[in-house]
Amino acid sequence: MFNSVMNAPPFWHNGPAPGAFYNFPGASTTPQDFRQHSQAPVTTATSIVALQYKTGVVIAGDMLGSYGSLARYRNCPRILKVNDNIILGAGGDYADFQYVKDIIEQKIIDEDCLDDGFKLKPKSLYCWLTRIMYNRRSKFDPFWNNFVVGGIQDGEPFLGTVDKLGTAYADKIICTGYGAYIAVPLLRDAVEKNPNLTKVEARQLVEKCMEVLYYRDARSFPKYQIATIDETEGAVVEGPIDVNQNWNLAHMIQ
Amino acid sequence: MSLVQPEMRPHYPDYATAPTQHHFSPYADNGGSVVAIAGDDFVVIGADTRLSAGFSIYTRDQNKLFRLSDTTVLGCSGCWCDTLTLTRILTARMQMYQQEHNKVMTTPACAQMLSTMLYYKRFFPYYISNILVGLDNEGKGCVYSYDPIGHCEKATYRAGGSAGALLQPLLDNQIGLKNMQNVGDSKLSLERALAVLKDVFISAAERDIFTGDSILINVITKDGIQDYSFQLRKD
Amino acid sequence: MSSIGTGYDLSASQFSPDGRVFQVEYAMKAVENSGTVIGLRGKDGVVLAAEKLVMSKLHEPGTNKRIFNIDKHVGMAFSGLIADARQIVDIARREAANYRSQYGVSIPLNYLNDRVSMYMHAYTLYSAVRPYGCSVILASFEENGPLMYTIDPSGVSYGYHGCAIGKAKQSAKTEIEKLKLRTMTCRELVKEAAKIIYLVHDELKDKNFELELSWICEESRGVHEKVPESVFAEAEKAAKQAMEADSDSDTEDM
Amino acid sequence: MLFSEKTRTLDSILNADPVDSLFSDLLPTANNNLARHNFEVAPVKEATSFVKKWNNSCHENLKIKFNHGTTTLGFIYQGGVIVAVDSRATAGSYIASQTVKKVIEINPYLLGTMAGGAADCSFWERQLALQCRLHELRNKDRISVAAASKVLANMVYSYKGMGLSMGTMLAGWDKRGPGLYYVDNDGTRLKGKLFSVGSGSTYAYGVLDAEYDNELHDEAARELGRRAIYHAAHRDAMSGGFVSVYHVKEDGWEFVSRTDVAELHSIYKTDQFLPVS
Amino acid sequence: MPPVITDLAMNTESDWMNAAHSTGTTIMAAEFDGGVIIGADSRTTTGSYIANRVTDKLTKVTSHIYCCRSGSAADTQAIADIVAYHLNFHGMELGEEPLVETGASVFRELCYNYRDSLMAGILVAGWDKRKGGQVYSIPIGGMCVRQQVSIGGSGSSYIYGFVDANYKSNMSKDDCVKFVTSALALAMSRDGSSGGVVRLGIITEDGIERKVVLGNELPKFFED
Amino acid sequence: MSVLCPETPAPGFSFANCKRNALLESKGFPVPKATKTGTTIVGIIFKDGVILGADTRATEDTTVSDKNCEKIHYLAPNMYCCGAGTAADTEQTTQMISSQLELHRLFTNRVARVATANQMLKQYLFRYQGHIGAALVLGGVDSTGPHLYSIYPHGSTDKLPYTTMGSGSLAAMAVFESRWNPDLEEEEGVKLVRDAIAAGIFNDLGSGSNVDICIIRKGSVDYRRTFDEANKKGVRQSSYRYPKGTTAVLSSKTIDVEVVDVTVHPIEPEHMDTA
Repeated sequence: MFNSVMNAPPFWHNGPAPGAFYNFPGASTTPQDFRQHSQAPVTTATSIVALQYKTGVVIAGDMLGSYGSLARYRNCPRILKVNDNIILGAGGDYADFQYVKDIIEQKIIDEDCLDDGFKLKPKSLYCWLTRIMYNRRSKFDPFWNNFVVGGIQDGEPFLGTVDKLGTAYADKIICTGYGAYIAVPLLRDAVEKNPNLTKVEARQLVEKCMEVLYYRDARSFPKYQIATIDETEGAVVEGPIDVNQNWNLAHMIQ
Repeated sequence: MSLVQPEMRPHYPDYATAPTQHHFSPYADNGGSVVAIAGDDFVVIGADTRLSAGFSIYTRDQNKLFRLSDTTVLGCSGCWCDTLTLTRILTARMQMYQQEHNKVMTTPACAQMLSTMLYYKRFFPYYISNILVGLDNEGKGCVYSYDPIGHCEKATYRAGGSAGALLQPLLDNQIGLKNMQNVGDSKLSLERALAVLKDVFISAAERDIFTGDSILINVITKDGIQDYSFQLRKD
Repeated sequence: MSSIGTGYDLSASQFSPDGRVFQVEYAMKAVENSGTVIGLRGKDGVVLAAEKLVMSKLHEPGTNKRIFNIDKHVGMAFSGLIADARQIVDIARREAANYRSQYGVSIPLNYLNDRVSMYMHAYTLYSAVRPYGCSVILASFEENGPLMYTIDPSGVSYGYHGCAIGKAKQSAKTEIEKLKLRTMTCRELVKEAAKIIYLVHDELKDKNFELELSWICEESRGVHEKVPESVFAEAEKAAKQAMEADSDSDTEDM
Repeated sequence: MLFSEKTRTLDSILNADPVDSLFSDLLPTANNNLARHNFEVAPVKEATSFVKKWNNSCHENLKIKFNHGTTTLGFIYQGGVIVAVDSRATAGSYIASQTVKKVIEINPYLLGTMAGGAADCSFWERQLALQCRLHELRNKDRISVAAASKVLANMVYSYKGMGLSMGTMLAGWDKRGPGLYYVDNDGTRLKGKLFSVGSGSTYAYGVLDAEYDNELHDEAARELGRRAIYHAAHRDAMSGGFVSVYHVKEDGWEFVSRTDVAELHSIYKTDQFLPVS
Repeated sequence: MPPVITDLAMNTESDWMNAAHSTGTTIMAAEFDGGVIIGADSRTTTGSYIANRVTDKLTKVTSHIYCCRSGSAADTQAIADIVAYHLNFHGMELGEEPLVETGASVFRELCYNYRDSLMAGILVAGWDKRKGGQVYSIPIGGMCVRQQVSIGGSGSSYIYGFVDANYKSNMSKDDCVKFVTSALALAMSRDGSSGGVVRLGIITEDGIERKVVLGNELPKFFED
Repeated sequence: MSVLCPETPAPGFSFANCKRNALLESKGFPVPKATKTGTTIVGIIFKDGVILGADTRATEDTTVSDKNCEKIHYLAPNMYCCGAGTAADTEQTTQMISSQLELHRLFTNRVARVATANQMLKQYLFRYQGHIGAALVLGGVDSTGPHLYSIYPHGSTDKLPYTTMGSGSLAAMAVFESRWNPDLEEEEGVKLVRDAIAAGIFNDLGSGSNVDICIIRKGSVDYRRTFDEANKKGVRQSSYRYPKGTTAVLSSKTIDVEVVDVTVHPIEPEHMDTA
């Protein structure tokens, strides 16, 4: 008898327990398990350098997976050929990149299975990426990456990027990480002087950027991949290529 | 007491014993300013095309004016990822409205919808300064400005975004003719509005580091929307 | 077929006194009403060929494909009810996609074959459902060489070097047995397959048909794809010539 | 369970499909009696204080500033109900606007005022207008001021503690005569004859308490309301712009005047605070 | 305990704006038959931006005593300047070259007494008449210990194994140079905060001989 | 404190308010933070000396406060120093060291060495543990040849043939790393420095306006203020002059002045003291 009284529902039975989360009648998504999972990057990849030239796009990125300051994994390709008209580069958390890469590859397989002649275009992948990045950002469980999508869209070169918040934009020059501070000034200066670069000129410019980045970015590595895509030669991913280094400066310190 | 309190110590990432905590922030401020001026039978809206993050420039020609219909344009600045999402949902809602009611949403209706849509995110707001402009049902120019959670206000002129606080007083004086005697109340002409719009952006580019490169201007009249572009300083 | 009409053939869950499950046999009958499909497994790959009967001249060419991609390295051809077969195609694709997402590698064909067989077999045990009215040929080409399986509506599957299902499966099989499949390359097999389809095609009953050819071999780098235009035209020409030579001299053995 | 079925659910957890979250914003809210809203809440532990964190985040330009309205008053007297408001909205220290309409015309017999969060007030009072209209349609009779204020209080109460900021007065005329209620975001609901709400309310109370008398004639009562808001606008930095005065009588409310504070300043300055009546 | 940084608004790349100028560093000193070899990489960083890719971390204290600096660039430069001043003065008082041990203890004196406001890990190495080639390690915290071979800086954690496996006492000069160069090259390829060129110093009775091994001429190891 | 001779405050920093400020901060008063100003400053060594470069934009957080400020400070006839970081700190620090160098010159009767200035600056900054937010590029030519130092707020210095500092330093360093080589001619050197500063101006939001350059050769200096006006203000279309009578006259009062007497005394122009 005694405990039955105790078991009577307390007067304030559906109110919030002290400190507990108040479930709102209106709110549709009462988040049940929101373990504090706004995650942090562990194994990270550094800058991506991308440039649009007259007839196509070139994307470059080194092959390093840094584990904090430890150059732990020195053979991590992060530029892939999605299909004949899209190349994709990624920086940031390598685990997130692999997860998204698998989803994209399965998308391509599904598309090939349909075999209906339609091929995924750069802008569609760019838009799809923006949406999934924004959705994960809104769940406070972001993919901690910058993606750079390059390709040929209806005969025109396309270059766009998405970051971990879902901030997306397209431009002729796109570099992420330290590239935004070091490579972009060089590329903008070059493009200003010669707006329609040839493929060879574009490649040389990007290779010079990879050299300067190796000098100044403490999380870079002197081996990188370079991908180019244009109508004539399609999508080609080359690598690993070595940075040509010049250290004569060391002798000039009295 | 040693001059250097512990927490004031300089930060050496390589020798940090405690793990660095990455606090994920869903927001970013990508800068940009929007100015809109309405006349009797026209409305002009201009936005700069610089998309920035921190101290670096993402791109110098990003269009921040979204054409929702032939008589309505929305100018956004602030967090660019929110802007992309909000404008995508807005266009979808406009399309649903058109398919459901077989008529294009009018500017006032669009303004009210935007207000409620922003308010639905009251507890996880879109960090955007919106300015919606268009011709209302009688063809008169109108400007609606919003705070991040949807407080909507109709006006004849408005400046918003990073240089908003810089430009609003200038517009108050030049368009609102505030604090001025015997200036008469001549009708605001399209040429005057365009001239003032360009000039205020020149001043904004001088003093606000997030505004520059160039501006895109949409002029909305009953015969449709014209685009103009105007270069600003690039530093 | 002694117990026809005595009520034992109404559900797949019932045996007839002489130990037969009529629903399954009827299903196999249904398979034989549709166009012939053959699979030839050679030294360096597998060729699938389908005789797609065109029911009316009004049909757009190329509709209702009979050969599908399941994954990059797996192709499937079927004969029988098209709608049933599409369901099997979808199941096979999902199995392949799940396997890749779980185990990171492409699905081995024997594993896929077991999964699909079990699935089709499940529909022959209960009265509430009817068996699938189609037989499917699965083909793939992996490190350990080409593989081919055929699954009947009963859920029974066999590995084959050469197989045929559908309308003229018997005459097709006799033709296939003549070929020395183990030593022939896909290039040769494509022509042979086309010849057999043209040969077994019954001009009188089914006026018009479309030949559908696909292969998966070294030349296609292990990817199941429609036979390239040039190879297709060459095979069809050879088949047609064989038909004329055959009808003029009438002496060659059938 | 077939292999594929099990893993299928695993994939759906991924929820990488962008479409469904897009739809959750799209579906117009089903409007049954208590408005169902799907507010999107930030999926973090302390969701309730999430917005507060961004109101005063340490980064100046990343601070999310909402417009706040500031001085409103209402009082009942023999001639009905006087409602007077200012028109300034501030976002942090920046004057976002000087021309905000802070009296929300719910229906010809009912007025609501806005103080605190501008967006909060205008949204919820628009919802209230909707409920009042439904009430009229259902009961073939205008809603009483008491009932309207109760509806607003209940609506706001379900979001208690989530950071809404709203101090509103409902003034109107119904069968019981003139009605004036104060409702705020904590769910407080008070019936009264005289209220002033907002950061400038103390200044307004000063003037009101000195001059209020139930027997004031209409003109004097209107002048008192205008004068009280003028003084609040003069002294309180967060108030200013225009003084708008409404007068609710038996046959509904009537818009009296909208005068610039600067103008009032030049008028009142000359006559050195002559007694109002 | 250095503060936990909250990069609320700034993304990780702009750490170079608020991180202090630090020598991430791999430094090393080893005794050999006849003297000591000292070596260091040449990278100083602010955050993960390389402020100077050709730094000289081998700092002269006296003609026969050098120190290898790691940790805060400002702290180690200041300490080295002060110690150099003291020892030169002391040398004049003694009328002969100061002992390596004395140099080490002056370093320890500074590093210990200001331990809560300094971030400096220093190797002191040199040659003197009494004990020949000596190496002293003075890590953060200000202790001091003599070792035959000693490594320091953020890159050192990757080459403890290599050093333990390959160091032999009384190695020839050339073997010891090869050993130190290989150790530093291994650390530089694994530690993001070390890199650039290898700077060496061979200190014997006749003073110091300096050498530089350029970045692209470093010994190559397994790179995958 | 007697009124007659007010106590002259002790020179240098006063820490009187430190305790009070700490107390206020603990009570939640927002601390006025010293604004982190952006900047691009660079220096290179060329064949016969040093070339320093700087932009001319001073910012208060995200608003431009000075569109043409001087960031290249005079230290000595043979030595100049560019400053980035907190403007007040760079200004005061360079002026203090400049006067110290002058005293040093009088004391030793020798042209000051760049290494001396470097040592003075580094020890001064180290003493204040980085609270003096001055990041400097020090360049000069002395008896031992051209020298270039970069000095960090915490007191560490690098000696390099080319260096950059400030929020635009990465953009400028990219230009140097891709085009610098030893023994540049003066003309090439000036162009390289101009391009490096321009990279900072156009890519970094903290830097802007014009390029200042200072060429220091053995025995001669060429300080070109506004060497390149990289950005011009847009030309406004309409004029914003207000016609007479625009501003309201709230009240007016006239006070009439009676003239008492008139005396005139001429002043000859002083000629320059060129002694």
